[in-house]
Amino acid sequence: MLRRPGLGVYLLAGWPSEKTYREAVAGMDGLVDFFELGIPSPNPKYDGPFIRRAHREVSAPVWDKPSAPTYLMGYWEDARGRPADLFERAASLGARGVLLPDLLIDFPEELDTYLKLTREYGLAPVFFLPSKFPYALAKRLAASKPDFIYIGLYAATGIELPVYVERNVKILRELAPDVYIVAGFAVDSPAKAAKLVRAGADGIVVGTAFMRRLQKDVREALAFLAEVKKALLDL
Amino acid sequence: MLRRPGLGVYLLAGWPSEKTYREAVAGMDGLVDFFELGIPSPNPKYDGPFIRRAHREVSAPVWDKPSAPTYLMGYWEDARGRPADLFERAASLGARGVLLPDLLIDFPEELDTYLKLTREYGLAPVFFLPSKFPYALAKRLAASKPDFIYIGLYAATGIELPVYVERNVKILRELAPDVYIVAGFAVDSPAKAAKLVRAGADGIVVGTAFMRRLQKDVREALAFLAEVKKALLDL
Amino acid sequence: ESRIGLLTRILPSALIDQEFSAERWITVPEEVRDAYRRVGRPTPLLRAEGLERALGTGVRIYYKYEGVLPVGSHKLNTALAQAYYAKADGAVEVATETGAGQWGMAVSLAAALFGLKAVVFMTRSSYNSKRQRLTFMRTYGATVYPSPSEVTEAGRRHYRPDHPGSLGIAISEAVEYVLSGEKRRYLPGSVLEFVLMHQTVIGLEAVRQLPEEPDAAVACVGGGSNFAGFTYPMIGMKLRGEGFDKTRFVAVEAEAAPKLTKGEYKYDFPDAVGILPMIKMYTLGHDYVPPPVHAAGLRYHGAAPSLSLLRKLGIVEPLSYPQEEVMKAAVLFARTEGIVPAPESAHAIRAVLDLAKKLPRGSVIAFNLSGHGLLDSDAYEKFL
Amino acid sequence: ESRIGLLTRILPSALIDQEFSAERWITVPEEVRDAYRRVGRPTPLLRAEGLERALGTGVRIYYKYEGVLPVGSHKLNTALAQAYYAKADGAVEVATETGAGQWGMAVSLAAALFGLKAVVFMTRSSYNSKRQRLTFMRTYGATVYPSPSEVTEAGRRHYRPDHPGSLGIAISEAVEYVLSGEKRRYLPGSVLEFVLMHQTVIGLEAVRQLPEEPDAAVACVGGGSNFAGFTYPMIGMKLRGEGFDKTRFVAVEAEAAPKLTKGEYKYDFPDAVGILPMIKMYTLGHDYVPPPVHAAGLRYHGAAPSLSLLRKLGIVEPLSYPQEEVMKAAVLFARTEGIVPAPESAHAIRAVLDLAKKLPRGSVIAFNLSGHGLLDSDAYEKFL
Repeated sequence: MLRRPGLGVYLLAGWPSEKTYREAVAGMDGLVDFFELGIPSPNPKYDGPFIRRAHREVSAPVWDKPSAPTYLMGYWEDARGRPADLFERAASLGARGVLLPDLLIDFPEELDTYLKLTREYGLAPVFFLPSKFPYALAKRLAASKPDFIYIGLYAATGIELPVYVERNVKILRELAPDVYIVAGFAVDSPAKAAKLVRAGADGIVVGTAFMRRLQKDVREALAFLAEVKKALLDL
Repeated sequence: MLRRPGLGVYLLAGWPSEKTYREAVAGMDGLVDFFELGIPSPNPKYDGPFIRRAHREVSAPVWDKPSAPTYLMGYWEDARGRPADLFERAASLGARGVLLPDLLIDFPEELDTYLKLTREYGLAPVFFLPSKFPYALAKRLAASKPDFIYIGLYAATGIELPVYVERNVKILRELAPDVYIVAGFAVDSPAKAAKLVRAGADGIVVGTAFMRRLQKDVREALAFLAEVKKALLDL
Repeated sequence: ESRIGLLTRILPSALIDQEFSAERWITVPEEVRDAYRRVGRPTPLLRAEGLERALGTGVRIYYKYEGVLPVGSHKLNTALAQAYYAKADGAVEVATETGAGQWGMAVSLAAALFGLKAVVFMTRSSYNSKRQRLTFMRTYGATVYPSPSEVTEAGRRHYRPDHPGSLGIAISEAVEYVLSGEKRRYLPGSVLEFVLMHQTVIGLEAVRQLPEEPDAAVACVGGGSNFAGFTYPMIGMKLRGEGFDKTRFVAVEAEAAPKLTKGEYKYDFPDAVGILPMIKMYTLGHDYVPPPVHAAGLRYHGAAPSLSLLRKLGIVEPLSYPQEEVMKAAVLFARTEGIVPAPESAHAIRAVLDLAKKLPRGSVIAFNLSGHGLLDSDAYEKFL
Repeated sequence: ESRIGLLTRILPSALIDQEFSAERWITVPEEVRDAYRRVGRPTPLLRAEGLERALGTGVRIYYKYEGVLPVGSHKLNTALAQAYYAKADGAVEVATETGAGQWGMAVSLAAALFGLKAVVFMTRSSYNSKRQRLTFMRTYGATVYPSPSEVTEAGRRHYRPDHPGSLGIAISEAVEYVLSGEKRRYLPGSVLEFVLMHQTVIGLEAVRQLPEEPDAAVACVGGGSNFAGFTYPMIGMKLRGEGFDKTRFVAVEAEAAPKLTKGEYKYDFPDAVGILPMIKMYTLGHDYVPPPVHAAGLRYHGAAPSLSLLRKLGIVEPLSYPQEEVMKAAVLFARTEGIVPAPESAHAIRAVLDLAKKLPRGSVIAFNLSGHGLLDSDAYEKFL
């Protein structure tokens, strides 16, 4: 089980450089409760401009898995031809599951395939829902006892919109009372992280805000994570 | 009081000729119950084509009054400049009243003048109403205890239209239960005369149908009146 | 043949009976009630909250809105009744004339709904310039001829390709068309009393819908049918002592055709060429031509006989306004109430603005919005 | 700046929240409800008795009629909501783009009713040919620029007096206009989810008004807002097991823009030039141009994301018809029901005719008549 409240971090495998990436992973040991390990994609469609650019900057991914629970994150669209490869990589890396943000939005008919592959490779199911989702789907996902359901708070990573996100988290909480809920997209401050947990999230994921700092200075990035972690522990 | 049911005839003073007119008047003695004696008019606006032409054909009116009750009939419009002259003529002829078909339609504001002149010259009021009339007006006229109210069944004399005239007579009957009601315009058969009396009229007036015959032959015209009279007496 | 006699050969017979009926109430046939229901009757009675706020005079304003009818105006009320009676006479075809096309559109739809063929003679100038209503008449299945046409004697007498036509010629053509075939009837859109009577469905509904009796009831006057339709039921109640005792009745006409305010009360022809019987009315003369710049409707030279009499007796008060002021009122109404009014109906609105300023706070005005102006963009384009 | 980020600077903020809200029910603000009431909501649900008789298939047909709204179509439902939220953001001006003018007219009226100024960029070819809607936008007080115009950078880039314009350029102009001044908001008329949600007022009313649950619920699809507005409340009930379990949902598009029947399910731009964020939808490509002879509306290249998903999942069945057949159905409807339908709405009618023939006697069909065609006489004139 993931820690409650939990701090999650989105990493893009091998970014911004092999060296910095390895430093960061090492520095987060004991600080970060779980990881989403992004697979560089030619079309990271749910990402904002910053992470989009990052995807293009990765020349050689580094598949170092942190010690904390880790989930591979990619797009079903990219894996579509041979989805088993993705699950196999996750299993071989020791990841706990594969998160596919476009699965239920663009390929809802592939849910059963996903569950089957997950079972076959001994992984745990994890799901991504956008902020607006069918209630029946949320209940169905909850029933499959996933490690977590990730709710994307906005339309794309790193871009805050005037949306009352706590309300959406609360609604998902009511529909999936026993599921670990992760909230992410544009979580850029300790205060915001705390607000989301108060609204019902079990964990939050920091992506763009962490990567912006990481690009400048590993220590600054780790310090930011520590602040967020403190805010969560203080709750 | 006028006889019930009563046969009335419309005469145009001196038409079609002095001689025929005099013969007709003499022949109607004892047959006809009351007369409307028409004054030739330059604009006999409520008359159909036949009587219109007759008005133009009278060169010298003949003012022989029949022995039965007689009412002078003219247009207020023609008398407008000096209305008293008309009433004076009626009085001097021994007529019982003056019938002005356009009074209440075109000059409703002159009703009081009419009543005043009628009183001054010792005449009885008589009124003309079209087939569509204000109920309040009918009641007001009835209250002035006229010799009769004449209901014009159609839009003009001598022209039958697809109108349910008995209904209109019945309505006037209900509004003026004690008043002698005369029905006229296009009464062209004994059967029609009887129908109108059955609907509630006390008397009917024959005009165009009589004059058409009179123009050809006095005896035919009188025979027609006798038939109408018989139909009324048989009721 | 007399003009009156002619009527019996061209009009549905029940309409002639209605014209001369002494009945206070004439029952609407079940089939006509059904047609009314299907086209959207009862029409709504609305409160002009936006206009009231814009005026800020503390006067409450209500309006009956006939524009929800599919042809966009009240004309359909009598067209449906007339088409029904034509069918009852065994007719399979109805004919009429039209200028700008409102009446032609109403007849075309009424004929379609009762399974009759409609033939419309449209003045050629309108035929060329008012393409929208022409198109919709055809959409409803009507045959539309530009008048003067080549299909009648009367048309051929005047026919030239560039003849603008006139309502008089178009009436002659429609009448001739009806007389020259079997099972045809002529449907008149103008001042006959039965036309006014059919329109009283407006006022009868309004009397039930109005939450309070108005201090003034207002409608515009072309020939009088929309005014009569809205107010006669109230005027009747007032004269019979059954209500509306404090209500004034205001008839609003175009300054371009000011028969009630400046006309003469006399016998005149209802049509421009003297085919139909003369009637006693306020008139500017049957050959009256409104100023050519006038685009806001209500161009007719006379007012219906009963309306003329009511005005003569002082029961109805006439007002007239120039086109410019009327269109200004129309625009204010569109912006505050949302409905683009027909320029004709906007005459009533203009009078309402005046009354709302003159009447004490707490007064109530009701008016008839006889149609919308979505097919009258030309009048608005000229004005804006 | 990202396309999504741009939205926060141009759209009323409440609308962005609605776009991403997980709430099943979003309350209509009192002021919007009030505006709905004033413009004539609830709109009527009618039984198509005349059409039923003409078909003689023993199928009962009901339709919800949005044409009674003053602008003649359903577009006003979201325009009023959007204008309200713009005002709530402190805006004093709203801007948008329009092609044929339906959306421009709706925004112009909505702005007038909420006391806002409206600025509309209208494609120059429509500006020159669709004078009626242009005139009515101005009647409502809007400032209308032919696009490309000289008032924005984007316009000046393309400006030539004879440039026909495009919706893409017009959108760029409206967005630039909003960004270049204070207290301005951009109001989108197309496929965004909040637009669809605002339109559900149609279906929510229909659910209450329908005397029986239909075997098929039908509406046409341009971007999807009228279809969604009519059917989503029923689809929601069906998916939640609250009713409408036997109802099929039929989305009818023009064969000239057959995204649901022949398009691809993919990410594409909702606008022709790629200013707005991409969305996942059935699309013909954002640069798709329908055949030039096509005059019957529904020219949009894509279908709203939620509608696309429902179609993908088989909950919504798509159909498409060619213009000629659609206009034939429109004329039949006008002649039997009296209402001249908007050519767009006539697509739904066309599908209803097919369904009425295929379904067993006693079946029930309900469809949305999203507007009248009184401002579309050109489409009828071409067809007749």
